[in-house]
Amino acid sequence: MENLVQIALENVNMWAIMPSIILVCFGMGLLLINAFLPRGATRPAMWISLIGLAATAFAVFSAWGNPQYGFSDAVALDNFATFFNVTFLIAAAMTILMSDDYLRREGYPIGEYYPLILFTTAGAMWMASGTDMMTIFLGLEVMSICLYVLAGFFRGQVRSNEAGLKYFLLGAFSTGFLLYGMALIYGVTGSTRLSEIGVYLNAHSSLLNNPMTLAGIMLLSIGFLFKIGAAPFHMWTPDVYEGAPTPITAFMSAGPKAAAFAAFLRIMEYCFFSLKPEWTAVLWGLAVLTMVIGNVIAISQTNIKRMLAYSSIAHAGYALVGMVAANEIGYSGVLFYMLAYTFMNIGAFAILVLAGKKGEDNLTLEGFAGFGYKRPLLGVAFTICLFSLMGIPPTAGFAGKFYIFAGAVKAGYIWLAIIGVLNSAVSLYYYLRIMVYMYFRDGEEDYAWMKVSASVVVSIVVALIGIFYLGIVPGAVMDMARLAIF
Amino acid sequence: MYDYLWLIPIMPLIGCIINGLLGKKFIKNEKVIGVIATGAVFMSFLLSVKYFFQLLGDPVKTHEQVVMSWISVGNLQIDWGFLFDPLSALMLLVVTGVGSLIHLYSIGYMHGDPGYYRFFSYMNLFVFAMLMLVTGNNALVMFIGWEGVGLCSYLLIGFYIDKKSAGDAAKKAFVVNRIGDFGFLLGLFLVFWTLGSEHGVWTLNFVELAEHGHLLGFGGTAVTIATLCFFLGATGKSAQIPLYTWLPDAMEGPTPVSALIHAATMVTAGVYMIGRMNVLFAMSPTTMMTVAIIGALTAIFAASIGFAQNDIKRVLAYSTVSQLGYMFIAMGVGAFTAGIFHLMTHAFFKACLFLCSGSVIHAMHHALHHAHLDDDAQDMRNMGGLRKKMPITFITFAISCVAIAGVPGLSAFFSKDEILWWAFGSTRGSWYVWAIGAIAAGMTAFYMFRCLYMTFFGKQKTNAKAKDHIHESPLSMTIPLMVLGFLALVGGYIGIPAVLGGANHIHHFLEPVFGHAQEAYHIGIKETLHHSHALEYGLMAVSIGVGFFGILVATFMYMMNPDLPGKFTKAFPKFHRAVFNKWYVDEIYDALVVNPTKSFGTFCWKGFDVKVIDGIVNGLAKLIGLISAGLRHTQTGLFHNYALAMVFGMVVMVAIFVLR
Amino acid sequence: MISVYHYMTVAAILFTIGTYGVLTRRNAIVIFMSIELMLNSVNLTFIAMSRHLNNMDGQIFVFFVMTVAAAEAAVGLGLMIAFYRNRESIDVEDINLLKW
Amino acid sequence: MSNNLLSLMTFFPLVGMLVVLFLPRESDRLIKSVTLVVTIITFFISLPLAFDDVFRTSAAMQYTEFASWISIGEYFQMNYNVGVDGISLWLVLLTTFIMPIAILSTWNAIDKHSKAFMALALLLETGMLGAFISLDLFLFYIFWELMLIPMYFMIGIWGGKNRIYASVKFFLFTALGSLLMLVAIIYVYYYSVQAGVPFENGFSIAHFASLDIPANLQTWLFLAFALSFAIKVPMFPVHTWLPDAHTEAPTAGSVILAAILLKMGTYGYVRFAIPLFPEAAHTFTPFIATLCVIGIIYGAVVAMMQDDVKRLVAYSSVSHLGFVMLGVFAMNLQGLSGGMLQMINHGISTGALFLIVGFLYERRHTRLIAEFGGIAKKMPVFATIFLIMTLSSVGLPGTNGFVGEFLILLGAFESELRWYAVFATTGVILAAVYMLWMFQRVMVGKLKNPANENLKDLSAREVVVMLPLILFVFWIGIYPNTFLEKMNPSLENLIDQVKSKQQVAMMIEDVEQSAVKVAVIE
Repeated sequence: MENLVQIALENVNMWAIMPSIILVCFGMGLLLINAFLPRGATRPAMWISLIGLAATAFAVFSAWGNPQYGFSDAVALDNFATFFNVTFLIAAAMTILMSDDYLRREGYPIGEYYPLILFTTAGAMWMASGTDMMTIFLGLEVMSICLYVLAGFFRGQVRSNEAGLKYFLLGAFSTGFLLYGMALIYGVTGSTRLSEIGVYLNAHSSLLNNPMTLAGIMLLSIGFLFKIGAAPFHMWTPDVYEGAPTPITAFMSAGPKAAAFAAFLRIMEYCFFSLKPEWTAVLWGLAVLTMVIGNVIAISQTNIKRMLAYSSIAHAGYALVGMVAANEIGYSGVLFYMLAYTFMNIGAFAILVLAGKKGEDNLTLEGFAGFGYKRPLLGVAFTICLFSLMGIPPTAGFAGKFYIFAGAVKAGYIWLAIIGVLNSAVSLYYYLRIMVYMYFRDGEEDYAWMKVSASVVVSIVVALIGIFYLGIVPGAVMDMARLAIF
Repeated sequence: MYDYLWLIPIMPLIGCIINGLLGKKFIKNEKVIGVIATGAVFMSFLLSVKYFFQLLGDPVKTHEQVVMSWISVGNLQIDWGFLFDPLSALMLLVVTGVGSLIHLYSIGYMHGDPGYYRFFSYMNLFVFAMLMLVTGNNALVMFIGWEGVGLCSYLLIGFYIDKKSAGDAAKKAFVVNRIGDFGFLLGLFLVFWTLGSEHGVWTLNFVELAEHGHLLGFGGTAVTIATLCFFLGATGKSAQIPLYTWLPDAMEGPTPVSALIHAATMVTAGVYMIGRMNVLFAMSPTTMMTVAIIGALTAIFAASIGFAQNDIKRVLAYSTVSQLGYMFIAMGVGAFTAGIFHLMTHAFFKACLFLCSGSVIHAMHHALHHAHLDDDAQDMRNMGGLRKKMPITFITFAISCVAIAGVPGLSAFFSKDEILWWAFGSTRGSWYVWAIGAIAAGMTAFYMFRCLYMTFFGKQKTNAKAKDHIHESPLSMTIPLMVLGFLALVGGYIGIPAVLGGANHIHHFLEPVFGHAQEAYHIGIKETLHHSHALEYGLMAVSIGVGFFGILVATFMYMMNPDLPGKFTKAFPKFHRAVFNKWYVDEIYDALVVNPTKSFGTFCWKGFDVKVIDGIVNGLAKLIGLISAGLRHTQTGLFHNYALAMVFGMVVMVAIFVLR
Repeated sequence: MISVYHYMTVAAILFTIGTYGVLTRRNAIVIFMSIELMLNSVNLTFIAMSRHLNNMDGQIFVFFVMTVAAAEAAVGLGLMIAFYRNRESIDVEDINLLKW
Repeated sequence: MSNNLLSLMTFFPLVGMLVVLFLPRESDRLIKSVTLVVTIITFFISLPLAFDDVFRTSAAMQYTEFASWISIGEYFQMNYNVGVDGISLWLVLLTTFIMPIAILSTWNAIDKHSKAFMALALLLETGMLGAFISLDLFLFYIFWELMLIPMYFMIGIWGGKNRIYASVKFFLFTALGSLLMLVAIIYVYYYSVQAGVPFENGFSIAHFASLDIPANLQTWLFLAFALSFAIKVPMFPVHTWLPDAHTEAPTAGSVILAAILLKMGTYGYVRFAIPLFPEAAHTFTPFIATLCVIGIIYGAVVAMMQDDVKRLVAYSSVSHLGFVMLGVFAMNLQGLSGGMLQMINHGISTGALFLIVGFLYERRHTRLIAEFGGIAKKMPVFATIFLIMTLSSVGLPGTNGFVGEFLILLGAFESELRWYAVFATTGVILAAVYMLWMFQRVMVGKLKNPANENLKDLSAREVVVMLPLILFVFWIGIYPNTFLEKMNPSLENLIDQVKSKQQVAMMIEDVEQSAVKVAVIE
């Protein structure tokens, strides 16, 4: 018995979960501290959470090239996880930076906001480093539950309530599918460890045609596809993105989505590599559907926040293309794309946060008329983010798309690549429309009410640096993405 | 030897640049401008004369001078090169000689015009281009001149920029010429390509073309098509059927322009070009035949229109077209020398006629202007009896009239007669060409005398108020008249045919240019006719007779019975209207070419571009928009729909995956 | 003899019932209960398979699921209360502001 | 210094842009002057290229620079690989030459947001120069797309009434084509890696050109490239963005668009589409030549009926670039060098015509032909310059237009495109019709519109803008060898390369066919 405990403890290896431990500690500490802070004093909480993220960053970076495995291989802090962890940290940090003034403006200066973001990030990290269905599930739920709260954070605003509730109900529903899928796979293979499942399925090829396996794979996928926002499981995305507080929308579209991709990628590659041709075929269809639906519906949107929500669906579609390619380039393309998307999307949302006016009633296209002249620097920043979202060089968006489509072409999915670029062409239209309003039309709004605080500026500058760094000299990061995949 | 040959064309260019750049702001003085311009051309003339006499005594008759390379791409090597041989020497004399006179004339004629400097600048530019045309040693340099004269013609026809009709005429001239140029270019391409790819001679140089042209083979398809293309170019430039319509309209320009460009020089460029490429043309009997027939038809057709025109310049214009037809008859039947000879005599008498008419118009215009009348200064019905008021003009006009009518002893008699003789007797000729030519000669005599009578004889029909203000033109205008009149009188004596005991100098002079081709392809008077002087005399007599008949009819109708033309008109109203309206050719062209092109353009723009292409593009955008607006409503905001979509997606995915 | 397939069948039926409930019920709390039903069918599957395979993992998983379900319930009910305060309704038909 | 000449030239405007961005927004003159100085310095930086005699003899790339840029293991490799040969030489110089002129033309025309305009113009210059000197397809694509953004804003912000439609149309058309090209670029790259080209070479066009891509594959790849370039050229029937863009763009934008951006398309064919996929290019030659001829005639007849001067000139571009494409696809020395020369010619004369229209527009704020008439009297200097440019556009011998058109038509006539050349030659007639008609309606006749009474003739600045263009009109017209002799070695090399590949392919085809015949007989 003692022996067993010792064996168990030897297998624990706390380093494998060190980043999330730090985050959770900071989060819980912050919860306590909040209790003693006067109401409305959120600034210390912001700083503490930023410090927490910085501390986590150390733990994350130290794991690069130095993989840690723990908990009997239920957790693996390998390069793959680390790459995603960096993405989460950046997303969280940018979100926190843009949130403070926003919360005050909207009348919810509540300190619990920051710990929730930290917990979400921790959950995302578990997802990225989970190598057991249990850890992945746990991470997913930690992340999701925090997000439900964050989406409905403005509890006095019915739109925020609605976003939270919708997200919660549908999220829980999708969790049901995910779990059922996991249960079926467990039933077939007798294990929840990803690598064991893969080995087992590979060894017993008769199971590859077992309806239980196949249904399990699909149900499992649905759980992740829901979080990714792939059609037809995307329907919550626009509503929740629109209703949630803008920084949370930004965060949701980058961090948790990347986490879902991370877990999805790992499960598909670790467990179901034997069925690759089959599931890539399904994902092919979903990728096309997702890109088309996202881009096409975005065209008729007049609320920029909602438009970006649809665009985020489309971007999930592009990233799925990388998964369909299912080769090294495609996978590392997904990694790179998620990082690039984090910069450009959160950068764009940061400007929406500023331009939103109290109550977020200035997010329509009309509201942006003449924005480029009234606020030239912010206008340029927004423009750059939008060009990056379009995928125009030399921005991160282009590099990311190139990476992913290169993977698809290499894998022989020429038509998928063509559909992808055609979708890009469609997407140009609605992104351009924002610029048309910003620069080519004169508006009545004078934006005198706009308060630009240093922290938001930092967040925007980080976004721009990221966009150009990943766009002009993406080599280093692309190479990291290459090294990050299994 | 001929080191300064390049100076001949350059002199007028310098004049053009000086007047063009400095004329308005710095020189201003009309006299100085006129002298610069005239002087420039006159210098060229002097140099041409010098070189001409040098050439006369030179055993080598062909001289080339290459200034520098122009276009050099692979096997296409084009130089800025000049060619001086008897043909270009003669043309140089005509162009610079007549050109200087007309410049001199213009000093007086254009007096007081606000665009004085512009006029002389354009005129000099024209002379430059014309000289490039005649001295170029390859087809491309010639083409520079070819298009250059077209441009100057455009500028000068449209010189009175206030007049819309002038602008229209200018544009028409340019565009119609461009149609000809299209042919010229194709001809160039075909010759260059055929000679090059099949015989390895990549050249556009005239000397080399003359030397190697035979490689194309007598009567070959390529050479026939190429020469027909060239001839299309010639019909444009030289106003032959079917592209003659621009020339009568071109009379909108100032009269010296008409004299220089549309009588003496530019319009003869087509004739010159055929002369220059005589080797190629000689190799294609088909083309030669076409040239002769087109020339004959033009000669008679234009003459017929000349019957009913009342505008003095238009009469002369149609006469020019008709005379050019003569020259093409000559070229077509292989009488190259005769063609060039007629070109020269025509330059004298037609320039003289135009300048006389200019003198008349000038006087009329001043008189009418003085009397504040709006009557048409060019309408012969407003003239009459001017011989007393403008004696010098009258005499020179009359001399030229007699000359053009083919009265023996005057210049045109010799040239025209030689053409008719060749038309009948050449190996490439035939009796019907001769017959048409002879009839046209009679018609020419008729309408020219009609013109003479209406203008200078009879009652003075000018409005009484203006009558007394008509004066003879100043000396600067009458001197050129007199010189040209003199030339029209005696110009023919360099080409008195052997049958009349002449030496036919011009024939011998041009021998080096044309002799080779004529010999090689058996072009000449038929063997059977070689010694039948009687026939030659007989034909001569017929043509003289026809000419006199024309004069008599004109005298009868317009001198003796001035009422007769009116009656005649009434008797055949339709016929008269058709002739008066130039056989409705312009209208036919409008209906067949111009309007369809315009409607096609409108269709392409409003129909195809806007409706079809942009319709598809915008329609696609709209379609996507509609799809978007439709799909948007799938997003109902209702939980149940979303959950259902998920379940539906799940069922489909699982079904596909499991049942695949 | 009740084999693992019977358990599986029951679980599948429960899952379907839960799904059906989610799709048809209008009260958010009932929907949430249906979701709980789905989760419990998963639990049943896990337990059955765990027993069948003689493997503990499934049972551990069930504990996780139950814990998470409890947390979800807490958050979910909180959200519903917040929504109810604003709209005085818990009917999902009333969650309809955000659309198109 | 000379080692990095191209980089210096390309990125100097970018540096200038950063400088301009830090100038105060209100000091309009200062901003414009700085921009002008930057473009002039760029021109001088590029000038040594013009005097380098190496281009006379060598077909190889000169001034090459090479640096590894993005290197992702064996996934892919992009290099900063630039150089100039006879093909790109004059286009580079045209760019640096036109830019100061375009900037100078904005002196009074751009009165709002001049800082933004100047910054965009400089960014655009970097994009254009970069695209011309790129020897790596990926690098080329980056610059190619980079050009889009400034032009989009130029049309959209400083454009006319219908500017939004025009700018979005411009962007969508061009981007759509180039996105498909992107897929093709990636595909060629992986094909080359598969075919054994070391991946370190990246997207090097020299290596791509040495591949033997199977014919059916070439077809698709060529189509992707061709579509992208055809939109940019623009060729019939994807030309409709051009009239809109030109009509709405500000003068400087139109000048740059016409003079340089359109050349990207034709240059793309010469540099990429044809050498990379010679057999497909050969297969499609009749098709493309047909489109060229349609474009020539179509552009001309549509231009004829326009009532807006600028739109007319825009359609004339469709016609002119049809000529260029015809010359390029003739694939012999005359045609190709004519095409290249005509690119420069079109840049000069059409650029100048847009400037001229701009002068009119600045004075009268209208471009409708019907509003003018008879203004030659009021503006004699303007009339002269306008006439020269009109004639250059018409292709009058002695001006630049003639040499280019002549070489193109001769080249086409010598190639298998003989009949196309015959039909294309009718474009020469139509050019005279629409240009002269326009000139006549605008400049001559009676001055009827009282609004034109007070028109001022060109100012000294405006004349200075036009003089260099006039100089080149005649220079190229009279001594084109300056330009031809430096492009010919490269073009000859290109033709050899393409022709030999085409011949090999045809021989293989023949052998296969005869093999089939033999098989059938046996």
